[in-house]
Amino acid sequence: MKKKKFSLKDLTDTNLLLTITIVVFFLMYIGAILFQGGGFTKPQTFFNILNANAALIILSCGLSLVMITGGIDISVGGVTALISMCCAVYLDFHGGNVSTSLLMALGIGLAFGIFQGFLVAYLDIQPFIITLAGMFFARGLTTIVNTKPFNVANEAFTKLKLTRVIVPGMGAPNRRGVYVDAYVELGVVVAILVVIVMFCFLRWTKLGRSFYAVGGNHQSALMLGINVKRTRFISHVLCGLLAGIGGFVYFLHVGSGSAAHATGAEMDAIASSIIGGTMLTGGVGNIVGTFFGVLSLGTIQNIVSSAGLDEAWWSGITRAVMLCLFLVIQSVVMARKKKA
Amino acid sequence: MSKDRKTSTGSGILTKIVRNQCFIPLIALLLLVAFNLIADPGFFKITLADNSAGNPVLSGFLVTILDSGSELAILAIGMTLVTAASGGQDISVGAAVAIAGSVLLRVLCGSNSRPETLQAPIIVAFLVSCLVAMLFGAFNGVLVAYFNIQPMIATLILYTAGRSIAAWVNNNELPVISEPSFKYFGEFIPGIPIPTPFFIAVACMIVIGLVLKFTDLRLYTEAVGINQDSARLNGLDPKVVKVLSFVILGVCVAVVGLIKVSRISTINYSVIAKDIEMDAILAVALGGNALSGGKFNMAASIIGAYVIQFLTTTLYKFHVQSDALPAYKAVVVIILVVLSAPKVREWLAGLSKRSMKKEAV
Amino acid sequence: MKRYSGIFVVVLLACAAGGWMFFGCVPDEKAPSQDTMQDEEDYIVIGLSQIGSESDWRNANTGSFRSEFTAENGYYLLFEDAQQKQENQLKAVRDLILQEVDYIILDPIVETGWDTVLMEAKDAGIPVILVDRQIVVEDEDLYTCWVGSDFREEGRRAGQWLADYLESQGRREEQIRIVTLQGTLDSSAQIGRTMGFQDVLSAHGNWEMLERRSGEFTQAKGQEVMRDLLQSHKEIDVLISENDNMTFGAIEAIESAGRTCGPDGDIIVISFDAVRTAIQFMQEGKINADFECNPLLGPKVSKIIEELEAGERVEKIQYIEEQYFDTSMDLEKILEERTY
Amino acid sequence: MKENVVLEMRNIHKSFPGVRALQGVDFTLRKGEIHALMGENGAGKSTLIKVLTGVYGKDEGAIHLDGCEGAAAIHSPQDAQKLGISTVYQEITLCPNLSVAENMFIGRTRGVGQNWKKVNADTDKILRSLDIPAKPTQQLESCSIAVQQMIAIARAVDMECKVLILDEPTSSLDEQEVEKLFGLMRNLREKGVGIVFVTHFLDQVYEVCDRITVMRDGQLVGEYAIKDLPRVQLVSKMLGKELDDMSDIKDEQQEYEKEEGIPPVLEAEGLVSDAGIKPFDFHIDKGEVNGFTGLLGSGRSECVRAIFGADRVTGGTVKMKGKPVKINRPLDAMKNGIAYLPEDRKMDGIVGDLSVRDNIILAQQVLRGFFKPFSKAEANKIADEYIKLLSIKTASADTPIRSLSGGNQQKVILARWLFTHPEYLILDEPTRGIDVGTKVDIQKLVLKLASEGMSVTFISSELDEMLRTCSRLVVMRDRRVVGELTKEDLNQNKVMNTIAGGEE
Repeated sequence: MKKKKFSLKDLTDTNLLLTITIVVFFLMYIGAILFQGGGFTKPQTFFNILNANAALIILSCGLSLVMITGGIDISVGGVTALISMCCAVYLDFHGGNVSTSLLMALGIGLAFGIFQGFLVAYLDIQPFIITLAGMFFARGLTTIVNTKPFNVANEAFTKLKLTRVIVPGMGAPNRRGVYVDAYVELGVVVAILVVIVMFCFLRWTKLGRSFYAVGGNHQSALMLGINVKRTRFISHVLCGLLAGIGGFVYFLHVGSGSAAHATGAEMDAIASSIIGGTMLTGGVGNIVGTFFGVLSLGTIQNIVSSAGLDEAWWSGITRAVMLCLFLVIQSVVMARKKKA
Repeated sequence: MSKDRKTSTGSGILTKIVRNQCFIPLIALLLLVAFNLIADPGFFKITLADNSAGNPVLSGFLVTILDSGSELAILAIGMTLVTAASGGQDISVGAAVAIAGSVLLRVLCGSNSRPETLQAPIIVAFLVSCLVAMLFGAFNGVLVAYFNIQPMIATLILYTAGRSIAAWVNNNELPVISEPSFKYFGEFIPGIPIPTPFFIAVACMIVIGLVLKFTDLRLYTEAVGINQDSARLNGLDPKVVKVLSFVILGVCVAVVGLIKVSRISTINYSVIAKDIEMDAILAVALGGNALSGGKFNMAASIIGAYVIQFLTTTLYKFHVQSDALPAYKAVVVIILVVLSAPKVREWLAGLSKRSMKKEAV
Repeated sequence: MKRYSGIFVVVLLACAAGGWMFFGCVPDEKAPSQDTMQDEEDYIVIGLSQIGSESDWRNANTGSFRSEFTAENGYYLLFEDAQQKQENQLKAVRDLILQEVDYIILDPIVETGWDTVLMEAKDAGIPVILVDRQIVVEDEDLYTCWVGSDFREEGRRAGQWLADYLESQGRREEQIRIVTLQGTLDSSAQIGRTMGFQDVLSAHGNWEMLERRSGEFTQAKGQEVMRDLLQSHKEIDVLISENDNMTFGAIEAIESAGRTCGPDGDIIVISFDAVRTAIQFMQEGKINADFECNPLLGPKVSKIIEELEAGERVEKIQYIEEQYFDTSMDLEKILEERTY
Repeated sequence: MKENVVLEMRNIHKSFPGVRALQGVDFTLRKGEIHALMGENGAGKSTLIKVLTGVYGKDEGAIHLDGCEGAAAIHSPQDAQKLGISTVYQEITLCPNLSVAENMFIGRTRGVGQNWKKVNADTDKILRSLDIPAKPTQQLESCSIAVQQMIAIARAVDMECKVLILDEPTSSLDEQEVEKLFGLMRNLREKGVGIVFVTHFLDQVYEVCDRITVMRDGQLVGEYAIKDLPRVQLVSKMLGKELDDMSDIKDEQQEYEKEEGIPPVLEAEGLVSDAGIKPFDFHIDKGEVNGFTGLLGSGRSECVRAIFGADRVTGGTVKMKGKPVKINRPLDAMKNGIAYLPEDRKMDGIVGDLSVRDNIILAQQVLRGFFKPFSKAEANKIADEYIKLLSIKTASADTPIRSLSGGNQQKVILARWLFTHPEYLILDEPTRGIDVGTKVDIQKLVLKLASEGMSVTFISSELDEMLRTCSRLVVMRDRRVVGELTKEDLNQNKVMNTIAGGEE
C-alpha cells in the first residue's frame, strides 16, 4: 500500500483515538502560543505543566491499565493522599529515611491494589463500588493518621525534593536578561520512565496484550486460553503499584502531608485516560495517549488562567466540555464499529 | 425430607422477615441503637426549648438525625430509581445540588447579591431551579441511554463541571438571603417544633409512594433494569425510561438544593452537598438494592439513608473527626458488598450446609 | 498499517516541534511577542495568587485588588485562584514568573514550603508582596514585604474586650465557660487569634476554655461543630469564633438547639472579620462584638508598589489599620459605610 | 481404548438449573476422520462441546484422550488446549481489538516476553500456507467475518491439536471460502487430526464428513457411517420422527377453510430486516394457524421478528386487514393487535426478577399507558385467572418468574400475550426446552385460540408439532423462503424433503 492511500479507516481504534488526542493537544498548545503568547512561548511553561502533573501522569497510567481491562479504580486519589500523609508523618515525626518512606509508599499502593484486585477479580464485585470504598477508606485513614496538614522539614527529603534535572538547550533569558536553565523535577523523570515502561509493557509483552484481550472481550480471552481473573487481578495490582509510585512523586512535589491532597485526582486521572483515548468499555487505549491526556488537561488550566479568566470555575467547565467531547467521540467510534 | 419441610414451614415467617429487603438496614439501625444505648443513653434524649425567635423547638441527637438525614433520604429516592433503571449510579448529584441551589439563589436575589427583599417568590425560584436540575438530569440520561456511556462515567462530566457552573451562575459571588421566611425550609417554621427538612423528606416519600402506586414507574423501571431486551419486546422504550429516571433524580436534587441553601441562607460552591453522592449510593446499597439494577425497594433505600445519618451522628458524638468518617463508612461498605457478592454467598451457603451435615452426623 | 499511523504521529510531532521552535524560541531571542510588549510599555503587570473564594472576606479581599489594579490605574492584573491547594499556588507563582509580571502578590495558604519558589522569583527579579497570611522562610529577603492584619493583636483585643464587657456586666468574678471555633489549623489567623486570646485567658483564673475545635473557616463546618459542642457541653457562656462565616453557622446551630446568643441571650458571641452581614447580625443582637480583619488591602499594596516603582525602600511588615465593633456602637452608620 | 481412537467420551451428564442438558451421552472420535455432530437446537451439541473444552464442568462421566492415562482432567479451556483439543466456536472467539498475529499466539505459551517479530513472521507463514487474505499486523476487527473465522481455524490448526472442534464454522462463509475450509479440513485429516464438525448444512456434511453422531433432547440417537445414513433419514433422526411414521395423521386439527372476501389479518410484502434475511412475502388469515419451518439458522425467527418490529425493518410493506400499517418498533405491532412470544425465553422473554404477576400484566400494562396502572387487586385477579386458565404451577403470583420451571415460564409469557387479546399471535419455539405435558397443552391451546378466531403463527423445531397444529407451512432454507406447503403436502416426507433441499 502506498502512502497516498492512507486513510483514517486503516487505523486501529487505539491509534485513531490516540491520533485525535495528540492532534487536539498540539492544536491547543500552538493556539495558546499564537493567541496568548506570554509564558507559553517559553519551554519552561511546558515543563511546569509536566512538573505539576508528574504524579497525575503516573496515576493515569495505572488507571489506563485498569480501564483497558474493562475495570475502573477510583481509589488512587485517596491512596495518594494517604501515602503523602504517611510518608510525611514518618519522615518528620519518626525521623525515618527517604528510601524506607519510598518503600512504604509502594507498600501502601500495593496493599490497596492487591485487596481491591482480589475482590474485583476473584469475588466478582463491581470495581466501581469496591474502589469507591477504597477511596473512602484511604481518605478517612489519612485524617486518622494525622489531622493537620504540614510541610516536611526532613533534610534528606528536602534535598531530594529540590533536585532538578536541567533540560539542555531549552532555557530562556528572564526579564533581567539572565539565562535561566529549563528544568524538570525528579518526578517528571520518573513519570516519563513509567510512561515508557508501561507503553512497552502494553505494547510488547504477552501480559500487556492480554490486558487488551480481556478488555476487548473477556469471553473470547478465556477461550483463547488467557487467565482472565489473574489478568484482572494483575491490572489492579499494577494500578495500585503505580498509585504507590505516583503517590510518592506527588509527595515529592508538594513536600507536605494533608488529607486534602490529591482531591479529585482519581477523576482527573479517569478524565485524562478518556481524553487520551482509553475506551471505557475496555480493550482500547494507549499510555502515550494518556500522557497527552494529562498534558491537555494541564494546558487547559494554564490557558484559562493566563487568559485572565477566573480559573476556579472556567477550568472546571472547559475540562468537562473536553471530557464530554471525547466521550461522544468514543461513542461515535463505537457506533461506527458496530455498523461495520 | 419430610422433616426438612416441616422445619422450613415452621421458620417460614422468620425467613420471610430475613428475606425482606428492609431487614439488613433495620438490623444495622438496631445495632446502632443498641450501641448508643450501651455507650450513652443520653443520645436519645430530646429536649424542647425555645430558640432565638422564641419558638419552642426540639433538639437532641435523634432530631439531628431526622433533620440532617432528610437530604440523603430524598436523594436516595432518585438514586434508587437511576440505579434500578440504568444499573449504574449518578455521581454528579452533589455538583447538581450546587447548581440547583445556585440557580435558586440567583432567581431570588436577582442581580444584587445582598438583596433586602426577595426579587421573586420562593416558589418561582424553586420551580426554575427544578427545571434546571431536570435539564441536567436529562443531559446525564441522554448520555447514558442514547450514547451508551456507563452512568458513572457519563455523570463524571457534570461532576467535574457542576460546581464551576454553580459558581458561574452567580458570578462567583456568595449571595445572602436575609428574608426570614426563606429559612423555614431548612430550619423551623414558627410554632412547629420539628425541623422542616424532615417534613419535606416525608412529603417526598409520600409523593414517590403515590407515584409508584398510581403510575407504572416501578414496573417500567424494574423491567428495563432487569432485562432490557425483554422490556423492548414488550413495547417499552428502555431509553426513555432511563432518561426519565435521571430526570426524576433531577427533581430530588432540586429539592435538596432548596433545603441545603435554606439551611445557611447562602451557598458555598465547593462545600455544599460535598460527597453526598457517595452517601446516596451507599444508602441504596445498604437498602439491599442491587447496584447492577433491577428490582428495588424504595423504603429500604430511605431507611438506608437514615441509617447512614445515624452512623454519621453517632460517630460525631464520639468525636470522630468529620474527615475520618469516610474510613468507617468504607469499612461498612466493604463488609456489605463482600457479603452480598454471589460468590461469597455461595461459599457461605456451602459452609452452612456442611456444618448442618456435621450436626446431623 | 500501524506503520503509517506511526508516521502520521511522527509528522505531527515534528510539526508541533517546528511550531514551537518558530513561535516559541525564535521570537524569544529577538523580542517579546506583541502582547507582552504592549503590557510592558503601558501597564504595570501584577500577578495575584489568591487562596480561593471560600469566604466573604476572601471575596472582599480579591475584590479590593481587582478594583485597585485596573487598567485605568495603569495596572494589568493576572489572577490565579489556587482553590485551597498549595501545589496549585506554587505552580501559579511559577507561571507568573514565566509570564514576566512586574510584581507578584501572594496570599499564602500555609506558612512553610515557599523557599524555592520565592528564590525563583527573586532570581527573576520580581518583587513578591505577601498579603494576609504570613510565611516562614529561612531568608527574609526572599520577599519584599508583608501586608496584613495583626492577628495576635486582634485576639488580644478580643480578650480584653471580653474582660471589659464582663466587668461592665458585673460578672467579673463568675466562672466563665468558653468554647472556641478555630479556623483552619496552622493558618496564621488561627494561630494569631488563638494565641492572642490565650494571652488574656491565662491572666483570668476564672475563665475556663472548655474546648477548641476547628471549624475550618466555613459556615457549614461551623454549624456542624457548634451543634456538636452544644450537645456535649451543657453550659457555655462565651463563644469565640475565629471568623464570621463560622459564626453564622454557629448561630444557626445555637438557634436550632433552642439556645440564644448575643447581648440579650445566654451565649456571648465574639467573632472576627466583621463583614457586612456580621454587622447586620450585630444589629439583630446575635453577635456581641466583632473584630475587623480588614480585607481591603488593595490600596495599601498599591501604595507600596508606587513606592517600589519610585525606588524607595519599604517596611518589611506592614499592619493594616483595623477596628472593632460592638453592639454599643451606631451600627446603622457603620453599615452604611461598610462596603463588604 | 481402542486402536485409532483419539477421543472417547462416556456417559456424560450435565444439568443446569431446571434443564437436563446432557443425559448419558457417548461420543467417539477416531484419528483422521471428520465426524459430524448433528442435532436440532437444544439437542445438547453445544453443551457437549463446552464440556469437552472445559467451559462447563461435567456432572458425571469420563473423557479419555489418546496418549493420556486414565480420564483426562479438563477444567478450563487452557486444560483442553494443553491436551490438544482446539476449538473454533460458532461465534467468533477471538479478540477483535488485537492484531491477527496476537490473536494467533496469545494465551498459548507461558512466560513474559514474546518475540513479536518472530510471531508476525510465523503468522505470515501460516496465513500464506492456508491462503488466508490477512496481514499479521492488521487489527482483527478490520478483517471480514469469514477471514476472522479462518484465522480462528488457523490458530487451532497451528496448535498442533489432536482434536479440532469446528462449531458451525461455515455459517458465515461463502461457497468459495467453504471450499477452502474443506480443503483445509481434508488436509488435516490426512495428518491424522480428528475433527468434530458441527453444522446445520446437510450438503456440507455429506460433502466432507466420514461419520455422523446424531443427538436429540440431550440424548444420543446414534453414531452412523456417512454411507449408511441417507439424507432424509438423517433429518428424521434429528427431528425425532421415523419416516415410516407417516401414518401420523392430523387428528386433532380441523381442515382450515378460508372464508372468502375477508382480507388477510396480516399481509407482508417484501419485508426485510437488518438481521440478514432475504425479503419475503407472507400473509395470514383470520383463524388460521400457519408456521415457519426450516432448520435452525434458516431465518424462520428473523421473519417473525421482522413482522413484530423486533429487528430494525429496512424495507417492505405490511397491511393489516387490508390497511397499510407502519411497524417500526414492538409497541406499534402491539397496538395493531400482534403479540410475539420470542424464541429465546431467557434473554428476550421473561423479566427474571419480577413476579409472575408482573410478568403477566407487563405487555397489557404497557399498552394501557403509564398513568393507568393495574391496582394490586386487579393485577392479582388477572394473574390468578391466567394461572388457573393455563394451569401454571407456581407457589404464588408473587414468586419471581426466574424460579419457575421452563414450561411454566413459557406459560406465563403466553399468558402475558393472551392478556393483550391479540388478533394475531406469533409463537416462536414456544415448546422448546419444556416438558411433554406442557407441550401438548400449548398445542391444544393454539388450536383452541384459532377456532375462536385468532390467527396464530407457530414455529417449532419439532416437525410433528408443526404438522399437528398448522394448516400451512412456510419452508425456509438459507434465510430464504423456499416453499409453502398446504393440505395434502403437509406430511413429514414432503416437509423434510423441502427442508433438505428437494433431493431424493
